[in-house]
Amino acid sequence: MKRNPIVREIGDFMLPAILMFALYVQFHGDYSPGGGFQAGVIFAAGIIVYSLIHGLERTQRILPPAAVRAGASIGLLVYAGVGFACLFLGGRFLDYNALLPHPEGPNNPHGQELGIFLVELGVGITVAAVMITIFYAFAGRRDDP
Amino acid sequence: MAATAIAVVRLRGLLAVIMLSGIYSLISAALLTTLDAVDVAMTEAAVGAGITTVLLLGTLTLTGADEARPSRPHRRLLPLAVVMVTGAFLVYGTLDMPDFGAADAPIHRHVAPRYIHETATEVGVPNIVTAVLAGYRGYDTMGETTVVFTAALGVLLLLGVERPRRRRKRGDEGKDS
Amino acid sequence: MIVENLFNYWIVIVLMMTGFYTVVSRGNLIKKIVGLNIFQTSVFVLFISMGKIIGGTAPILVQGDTHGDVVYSNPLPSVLILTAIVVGVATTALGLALVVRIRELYGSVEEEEIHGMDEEEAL
Amino acid sequence: MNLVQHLPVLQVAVPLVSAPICALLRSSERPAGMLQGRLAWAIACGVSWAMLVVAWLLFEAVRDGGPIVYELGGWAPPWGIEYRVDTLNALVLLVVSGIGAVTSTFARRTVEAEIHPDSLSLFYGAWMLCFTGLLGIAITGDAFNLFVFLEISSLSSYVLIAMGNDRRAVAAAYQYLIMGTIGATFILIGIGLVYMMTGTLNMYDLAQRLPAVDHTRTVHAAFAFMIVGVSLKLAAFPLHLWLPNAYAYAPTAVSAFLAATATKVALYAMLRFAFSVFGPDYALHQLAFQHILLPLSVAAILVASLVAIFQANAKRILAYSSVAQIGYMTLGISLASVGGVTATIVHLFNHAIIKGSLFLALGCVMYRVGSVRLDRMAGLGREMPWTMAAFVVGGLSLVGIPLTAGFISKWYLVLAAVERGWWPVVAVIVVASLMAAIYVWRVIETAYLKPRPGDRDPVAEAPAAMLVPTWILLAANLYFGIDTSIPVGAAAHAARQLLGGGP
Repeated sequence: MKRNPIVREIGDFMLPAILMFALYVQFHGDYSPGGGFQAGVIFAAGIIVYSLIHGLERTQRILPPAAVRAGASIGLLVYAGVGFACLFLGGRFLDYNALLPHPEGPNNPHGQELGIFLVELGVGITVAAVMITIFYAFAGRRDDP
Repeated sequence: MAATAIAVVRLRGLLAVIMLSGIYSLISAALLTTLDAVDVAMTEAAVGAGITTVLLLGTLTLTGADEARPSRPHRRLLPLAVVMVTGAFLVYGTLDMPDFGAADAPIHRHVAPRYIHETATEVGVPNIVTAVLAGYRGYDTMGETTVVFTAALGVLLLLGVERPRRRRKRGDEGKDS
Repeated sequence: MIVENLFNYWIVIVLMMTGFYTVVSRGNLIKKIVGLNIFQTSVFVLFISMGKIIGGTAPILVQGDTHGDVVYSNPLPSVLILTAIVVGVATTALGLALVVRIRELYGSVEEEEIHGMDEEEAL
Repeated sequence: MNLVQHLPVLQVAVPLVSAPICALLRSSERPAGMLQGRLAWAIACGVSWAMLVVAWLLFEAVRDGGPIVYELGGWAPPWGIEYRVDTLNALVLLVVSGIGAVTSTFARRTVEAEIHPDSLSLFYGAWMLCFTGLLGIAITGDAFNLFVFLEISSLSSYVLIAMGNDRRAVAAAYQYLIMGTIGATFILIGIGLVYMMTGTLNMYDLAQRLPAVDHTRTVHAAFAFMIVGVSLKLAAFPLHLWLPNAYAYAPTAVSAFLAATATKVALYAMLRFAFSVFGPDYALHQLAFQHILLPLSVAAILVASLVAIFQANAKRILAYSSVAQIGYMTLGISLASVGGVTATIVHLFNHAIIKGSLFLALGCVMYRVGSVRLDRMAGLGREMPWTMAAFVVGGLSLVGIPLTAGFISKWYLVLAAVERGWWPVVAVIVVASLMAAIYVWRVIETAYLKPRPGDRDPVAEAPAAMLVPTWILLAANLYFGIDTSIPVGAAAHAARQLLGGGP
């Protein structure tokens, strides 16, 4: 596929769109279908398309495997970190209400919104990183002699 | 949909099988949309037809493209019997199920109403699926993220990202991580 | 009467069993994984079918609906299945990685050949 | 903030967080993989011991103050997920974290010998995930949450098994993956069906709501799917086919850890579903237990013991013996009496420490000799006196000689069978103990009475870093053979809770 100029042009044209869509799904998941997981998968799909067009080598120069791998850990740590943060702020584990002080009584959706935003971010990072890592692992084997 | 599934069993060309399984996922996704589960449909399309297909194809290029003809036909009977019994039991189970799409089924009476009615005030997120996923049942989602993480760890342990050839080239990239 | 109401479930069960049959009867390791996928996808459809309310809409709050006129389908099965799909793809990835390793170590992805080799080794 | 009130979540969340931290340590840029491996091991080991302390605190709190409930995210069940610790799962948590702590201490040397240095930190990451998953299954009060953590522990155990040096390890891991996933999907179907009939996923809430619908065919189907699914994970006969190869070819430390914990946690899940969720009076119990589970348990005990006698590989002997021991545990369940369930739980506890110590002893052999085939082990009694003495003591406990933990389990099982008047079952237990004596004797005979094979160089005793953990578990074997108050007291209490209605 690498040598076909048409595929290449279309691919390059599509890539920003795919990545933008992933970000939209990530941050708009509160209002429309989607969320961290879907965004992560779409983002990874974008990278995979790029890698099919431009080759694994070039993709890995832009997104080094070690960094992607670290991303998988970091996303999970963000999620669990939110949980522990709630714990230290006096709530139960993952009790987002503890994240923000609540002047309007116990039910304060803003803490919830913040909590959901953060954990979805964690999910998105982990999923994107994991999918890319797995793809690298499989694609990396192929080039082996 | 059924035709796709049965074709998957019959065909021996693995490439075709993989394509069909992707199609199967897409049809499922369409079906899920009509069942009002848009989030799930979106995920199924991205995962079933997208990621899974890519992985299957990747595996295929690493292994081989055709399924061998089974040499021992008697191996078919036991599986068939197991599957028949399981299926029969499931059908038996459906006999006392609430009707499809009925609004008064138990699952719509208990637990779920609070999600539907209180999400706006308790969580403040319009997409109830997101609210339940990351809010009410957020702990499950953490488990789910952990499962994904486990898969990455497993694939890395089994296949390893770095190949010796590549490792030498990457001397300066270590700073990124 | 019963047939009409439960027909949806039965179709799903047939699909589920097709996948299950592929897993247990086929000797090709990749095909087993495909079968597992079909099996699981059908289970997902079964779950979602129970959350559906006829005449309902997707569980995203409609703006301006303050009286509760809108009927929403049940969000909980969707949530569970989202998690299950993720678990499924994780399993698939891991299974395929194992298949690749098996191919490298045995030179085959056919269950029978692998068993044969193991038995030879044990002798 | 009072940490004590958060103990239930710390029990799971701390090991969970330690996994990505271990994984982050891997830096392949520098060749010093060993150092990161040591660090990852230190984290894994430290966290495991800390979790043992947490489990002990929970156990004491439950013993003194009754069940502990923890609402995750602050949402009240059944809307949110809750952790619910009662006597039964406090005991299981204690077993899992105790074995986890001892085996992870033991693991360092064998893992460094068997795993590629670059992969060490990832390996410990997977190890901690498996630990997390098992603890998560044991502690949760939510059926779907149980499924999620089941998958965490399963996926990580497939990986851990595939890390074995033999290529059969990979094939065994694949087979385990297929059977395990079918099992998990069955459990998922079962959960879906009960959810459909009750509208709830919380176990306690399910127990309240199921009696109203427990005559329906849908609930019967759900029960069957859950039990079959759990049996697949449990390796209950005849669904045990994945187990022998998986345990035999996995890395040494992994065999010990999984053999002592994974099936025990699956057994816990079976007890929980069968008695807490469906309730002791559920109509299908009679049929399922007396007519299906009982004959299968007896078959498991006899067939697996017989197969064990003819194995040429010591790890495979122990693996088949595990299938037989699982038979003892399901036998206790099939008695469906307080005595029977007490025996099951006592054996769950004792078998974990017995099998743990035996697999650790073989781990020492593996480390020095590089094989656990019987013909390679000849003459080891003189070369590795402490290791083989450990195997002898563990073996006596497995057979069920008085003053060992194994005797206590068998004693309670026999008592329960006599109580029901099932004399043939008593005979089966006695015969199977004799068979266990035979397969244990085969190993001992080879090690002590046969000369060292000419093509094997003499080996030294295993290092103290490995012997000490092995003997800790053996000391536990002997201690719990004499002072039985902890396992038996807790088991009897848990059994009464399970069968007396309500979780």
